[in-house]
Amino acid sequence: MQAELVSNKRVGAYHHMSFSVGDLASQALPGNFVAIAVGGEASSMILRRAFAIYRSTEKGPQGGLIELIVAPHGQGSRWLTNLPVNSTVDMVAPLGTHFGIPTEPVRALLVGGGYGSAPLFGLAELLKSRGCRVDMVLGASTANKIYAPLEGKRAVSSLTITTDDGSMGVQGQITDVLPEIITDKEIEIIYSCGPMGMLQAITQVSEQFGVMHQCAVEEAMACGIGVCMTCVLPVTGEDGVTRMLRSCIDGPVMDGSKVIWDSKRKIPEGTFGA
Amino acid sequence: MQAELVSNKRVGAYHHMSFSVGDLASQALPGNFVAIAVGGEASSMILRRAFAIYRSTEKGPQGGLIELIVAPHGQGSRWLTNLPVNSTVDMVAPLGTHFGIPTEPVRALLVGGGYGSAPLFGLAELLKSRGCRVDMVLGASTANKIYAPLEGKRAVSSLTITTDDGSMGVQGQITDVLPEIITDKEIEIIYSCGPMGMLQAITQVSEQFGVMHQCAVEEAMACGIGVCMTCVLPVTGEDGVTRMLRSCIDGPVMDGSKVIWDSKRKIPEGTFGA
Amino acid sequence: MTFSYATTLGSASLPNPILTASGCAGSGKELSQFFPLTQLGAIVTKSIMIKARSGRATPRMAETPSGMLNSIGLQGPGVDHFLANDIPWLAAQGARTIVSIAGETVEDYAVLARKMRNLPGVVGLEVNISCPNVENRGMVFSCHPETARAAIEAVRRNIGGDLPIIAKLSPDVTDIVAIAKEVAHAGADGVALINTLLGMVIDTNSMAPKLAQKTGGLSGPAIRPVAIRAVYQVHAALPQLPILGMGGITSGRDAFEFILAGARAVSVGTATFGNPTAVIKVKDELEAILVEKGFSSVEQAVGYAHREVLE
Amino acid sequence: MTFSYATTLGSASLPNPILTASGCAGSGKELSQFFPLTQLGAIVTKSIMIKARSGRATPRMAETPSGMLNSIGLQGPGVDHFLANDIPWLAAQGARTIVSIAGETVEDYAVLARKMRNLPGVVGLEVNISCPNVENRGMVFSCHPETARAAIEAVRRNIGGDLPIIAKLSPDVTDIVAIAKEVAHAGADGVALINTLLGMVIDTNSMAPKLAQKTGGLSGPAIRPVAIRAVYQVHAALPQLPILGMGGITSGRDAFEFILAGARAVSVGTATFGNPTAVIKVKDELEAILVEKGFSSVEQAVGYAHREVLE
Ligand SMILES: Cc1cc2nc3c(=O)[nH]c(=O)nc-3n(C[C@H](O)[C@H](O)[C@H](O)COP(=O)(O)OP(=O)(O)OC[C@H]3O[C@@H](n4cnc5c(N)ncnc54)[C@H](O)[C@@H]3O)c2cc1C
Ligand SMILES: Cc1cc2nc3c(=O)[nH]c(=O)nc-3n(C[C@H](O)[C@H](O)[C@H](O)COP(=O)(O)OP(=O)(O)OC[C@H]3O[C@@H](n4cnc5c(N)ncnc54)[C@H](O)[C@@H]3O)c2cc1C
Ligand SMILES: Cc1cc2nc3c(=O)[nH]c(=O)nc-3n(C[C@H](O)[C@H](O)[C@H](O)COP(=O)(O)O)c2cc1C
Ligand SMILES: Cc1cc2nc3c(=O)[nH]c(=O)nc-3n(C[C@H](O)[C@H](O)[C@H](O)COP(=O)(O)O)c2cc1C
Ligand code: FES
Ligand code: FES
Repeated sequence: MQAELVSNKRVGAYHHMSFSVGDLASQALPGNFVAIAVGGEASSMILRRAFAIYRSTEKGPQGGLIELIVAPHGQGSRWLTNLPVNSTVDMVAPLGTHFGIPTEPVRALLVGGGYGSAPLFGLAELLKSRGCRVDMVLGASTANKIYAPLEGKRAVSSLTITTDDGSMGVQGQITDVLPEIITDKEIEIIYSCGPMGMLQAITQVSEQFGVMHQCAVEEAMACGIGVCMTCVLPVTGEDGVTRMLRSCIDGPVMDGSKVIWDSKRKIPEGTFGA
Repeated sequence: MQAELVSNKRVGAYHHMSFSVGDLASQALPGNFVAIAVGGEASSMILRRAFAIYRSTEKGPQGGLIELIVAPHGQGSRWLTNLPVNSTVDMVAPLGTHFGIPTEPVRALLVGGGYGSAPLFGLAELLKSRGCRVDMVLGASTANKIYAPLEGKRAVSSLTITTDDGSMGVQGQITDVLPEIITDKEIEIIYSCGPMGMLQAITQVSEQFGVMHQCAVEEAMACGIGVCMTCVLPVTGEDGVTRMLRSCIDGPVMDGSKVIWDSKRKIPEGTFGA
Repeated sequence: MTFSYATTLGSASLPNPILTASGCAGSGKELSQFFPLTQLGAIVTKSIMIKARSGRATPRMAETPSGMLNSIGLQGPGVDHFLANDIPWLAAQGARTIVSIAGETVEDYAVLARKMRNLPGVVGLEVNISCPNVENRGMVFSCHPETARAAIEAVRRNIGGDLPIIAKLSPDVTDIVAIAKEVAHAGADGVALINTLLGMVIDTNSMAPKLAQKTGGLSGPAIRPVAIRAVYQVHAALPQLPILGMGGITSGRDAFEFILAGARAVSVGTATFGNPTAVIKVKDELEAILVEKGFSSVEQAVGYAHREVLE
Repeated sequence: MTFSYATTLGSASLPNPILTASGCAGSGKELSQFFPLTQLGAIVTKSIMIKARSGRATPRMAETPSGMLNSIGLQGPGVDHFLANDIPWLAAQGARTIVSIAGETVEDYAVLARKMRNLPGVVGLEVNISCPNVENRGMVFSCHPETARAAIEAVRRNIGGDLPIIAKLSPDVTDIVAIAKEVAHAGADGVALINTLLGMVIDTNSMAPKLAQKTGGLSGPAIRPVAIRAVYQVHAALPQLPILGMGGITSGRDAFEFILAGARAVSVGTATFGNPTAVIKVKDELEAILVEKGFSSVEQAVGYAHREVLE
């Protein structure tokens, strides 16, 4: 689909980018992602780049919108963030699994690292509209990598921020503040998005405190639609068997307790077919 | 050098594109070309595209300008002609040999095919400023491929146009009208630029009438600076030996009578080293 | 003028010459959400092995200029699961299926071939011999004439019926024509050219190979000139041998290049990752080009670039 | 910390590891208009043959995705002209020169080697054995162990003195490590990896091969993963053998990838066509990267990607 870039604003270390996507916006749920072709017509970059959906709005002055938070990191994301307004991009959306919404109101904690906060604000609103209490913890290396816009925070009861360098909020890592918040707020479920190391650490905390943990993982993806098998990670199924699952269609949202973390550069013993 | 695109106008089948190049404009002579990197930062097109300089202006409201006439032909030229004003391109200029200007006033005929007319207007002005009489013949397949702007024609005494389909001027090929013009106007030298087949045909006519012929050839070029040896064509030197010369630095302007035409896909017998 | 888009690969008749590439379309389920599989000349499945395989550790992928490296390591649930689940599903879709098989020993190929007899909807067998031979220091079967031959002979002896056997060759050899001759002699009805080139990317941040397995297979437009050369050379040497061409096809123009070089059909692989409907785009564009160029059939255009060109 | 940008290739000491690639910088004259040749680790000349050669017919070039094909066919005026004109000129510039030589017979290599003795400014010899052997059905010397060996032995026996011999290998082989071992055994002091890959482009307008000679050599970023793999494999097998790495280098990052894989120096080829000062850009960028990564010398970084990586 051709999507028109209708706004592109720098926010700290990131770009907040809105695309006009028509009816498609109505199909997007928190946790879904989009895949964008980068570099233009004669690009040497043949693979799409994936971005979590920050917000999707069904209607507005420009029709349906999908908004993203993009970090200008490498060649592809730099090309994207440099696009002038009114450019069109080739976007496949929405892709992947979404965060599961409990049928009963629960006390939820949303934890985001860096641009991983992006999908959590839409999730917060959805949870709140279902009567959940929502607290949030965001962490990053430094202040300008904390993405937490005012309007996004409407739905959360509390927001705790940690930075490695102490330039904003508590100095330290997300996991330093989690135990206290889980206990104080009597958290029942954690939703998270961010670097894999962070998700692994949150899984440990969640298991320690016996709370559920849904996390959106980020593995390098070639196709985004389940055909290439590049984006896999070992996940233990209902049957107790660990399989290499595709994070693009069996994820990105997964049950943190089922993921075998620390599996980079090795296949965990006992994995099906290993 | 980074050159800013200051204007980009469609003219018939072509785009007239002006680039702000500063002092460099003063070094460009009619016949020289520029080489432009195409496709942007992450381009899969690794080679520059060559374009004859249509006009170079030393000063003006935007400083020195180099103007080109670009046919949107393939991927690279389409990228270029689609650029919005104020974009910058990476340009190497000026390159190659230029048309030789006689020390005495002569009666010159300028012959251009398609966008090959581009370098001839600047040449016409220069010749006229040296007291030469300048006539011009332009040919193309159809009317919108004739590039002949009003302001460019100031310097010429007569302009004859031919098109294959008769949609403008005389129906036919340039060579159909050349003999008459050469005779009538008592032409002493022909300057030409256009497709190789046309240059070859003009060479035949010029030899028949015993007039000199300087032509700007167009061979596929990889480097444009003389190091790759892709752009060669067989040319007979003063010593009577035919060598494969580089059209990028020993050309593009060459003595038509010295070029061994019809050498595509074969090395002419007797060529040095064959 | 009537135009026929049909083609053949050995005894397989296909309504058009556009196929998926093995490993780039799973077993069809995911792509069927984007278009009906009947639109394809055939679907070529990912390579099936005897036993379930977890594949290689991650990272399995690195993007490269106009290409990518992969080291999936043939992840899959094994042939029996495939026969029980995927084949009936594909048949129910009405898809024409070419099953790709891969082994670690000559005996593996024999066993797999026997399992491929009389399957519904299966119109051909692609034999991926660009796999490491565990009985011979992990040397790739298709990199040596003897092992290439042994694998194809094992399939030929065990397949029965007239299912065409297409041997898929690796370009990482000194003389691909010699390998093609060998497999044709061993009973292959055609060759698939080319599999990926062995490559490597080093991550300059971690200063270590990007892929967990260090090396991977290079695919995408970057390798197209190598693929075209291989197809042209093999067609020149063995003009009767059907060729399934592949390597960096993203457009009808690219597919046409392969047909002109001598391919009777083509597979679209990596392009699907950038565009899920790439194979349909290629199909539509190629048809338009063939018609525009005045060919009345695919057949007419196969190997057309080999004619003597008068200048 | 002091940083040393110097490197060695056998007995040749170079102030920095950035060289031109043979055939991509002529004999230096054209590039010297853009920067002083003394800035380079060394200039590698286009391959010199005994006699004058017109090279191949045009078209000689086709652009490909992130790469290009060339079939120049070693155009040049022959070794005597080169020795009389280019060598004195290069010496006058103060350039360090590595002469690339190419032959059609084993005897050619012997004759050329003898002519390379005691030349001013010449610090090494690159032996381009990716050339067709006219005595053996045009088979490329470096594609077969025996002919690769014969060519290098001929040079070794005739060169005299301690000018390092660097054998330049073709990637179009089943086992590049085997060829590298062979030439090392035959007396090469190092290997240059890689020459171009054999490729072809068919012009879909004329429906004929784009190049007059049909096939050509593929170079540029497209082939970098293949080159990195070759360098890594050869360095793993022969850690002491100096490697001059090349293939698609356009930036300091790319050059660093080759150094990490095991190259002691690198050549910049095709990138010069897109940017006449590419080699200086690569030089400046690589130095900055090495310093930033905390290496105190090039030597330290050579083959660094081979260390055991602790996860
Ligand atoms: C599900 C999902 C959601 C995501 N959501 C977001 C989001 O919301 N916001 C966001 O900013 N990003 C997001 N990303 C990351 C995004 O898709 C890109 O990976 C990121 O923008 C970097 O791409 P690039 O082209 O800029 O970098 P590139 O430099 O092109 O990198 C592309 C890949 O190549 C690797 N690479 C880079 N340089 C080298 C090298 N020298 N050698 C070897 N490998 C190299 C990188 O590690 C990266 O994986 C998400 C990714 C996934 C999978
Ligand atoms: C000295 C000189 C002066 C020039 N002056 C001008 C000028 O003033 N104006 C102008 O418009 N152009 C000029 N050109 C031509 C220009 O440089 C480009 O060649 C032209 O714009 C086409 O480039 P492209 O990228 O658009 O086409 P591309 O499609 O990228 O073509 C690039 C090359 O690849 C070839 N090619 C294209 N498609 C295929 C295919 N399917 N298979 C194989 N090969 C293919 C083409 O033949 C061409 O040579 C000049 C060229 C030279 C050498
Ligand atoms: C992710 C990926 C997985 C692949 N898996 C297989 C496979 O299982 N069997 C096989 O024969 N080829 C496999 N290939 C090779 C492709 O089928 C094809 O030969 C190659 O990628 C060149 O075509 P392309 O450039 O269009 O992708 C795979 C390629 C990729 C990129
Ligand atoms: C136009 C051209 C001419 C070349 N000529 C030679 C040559 O004469 N001798 C040689 O050994 N290699 C030659 N090569 C190969 C290069 O030296 C180099 O090995 C190869 O191009 C890969 O490096 P690159 O991708 O940086 O160009 C040539 C390459 C090109 C593109
Ligand atoms: S990205 Fe291709 S299977 Fe997930
Ligand atoms: S274009 Fe390279 S020598 Fe002329």
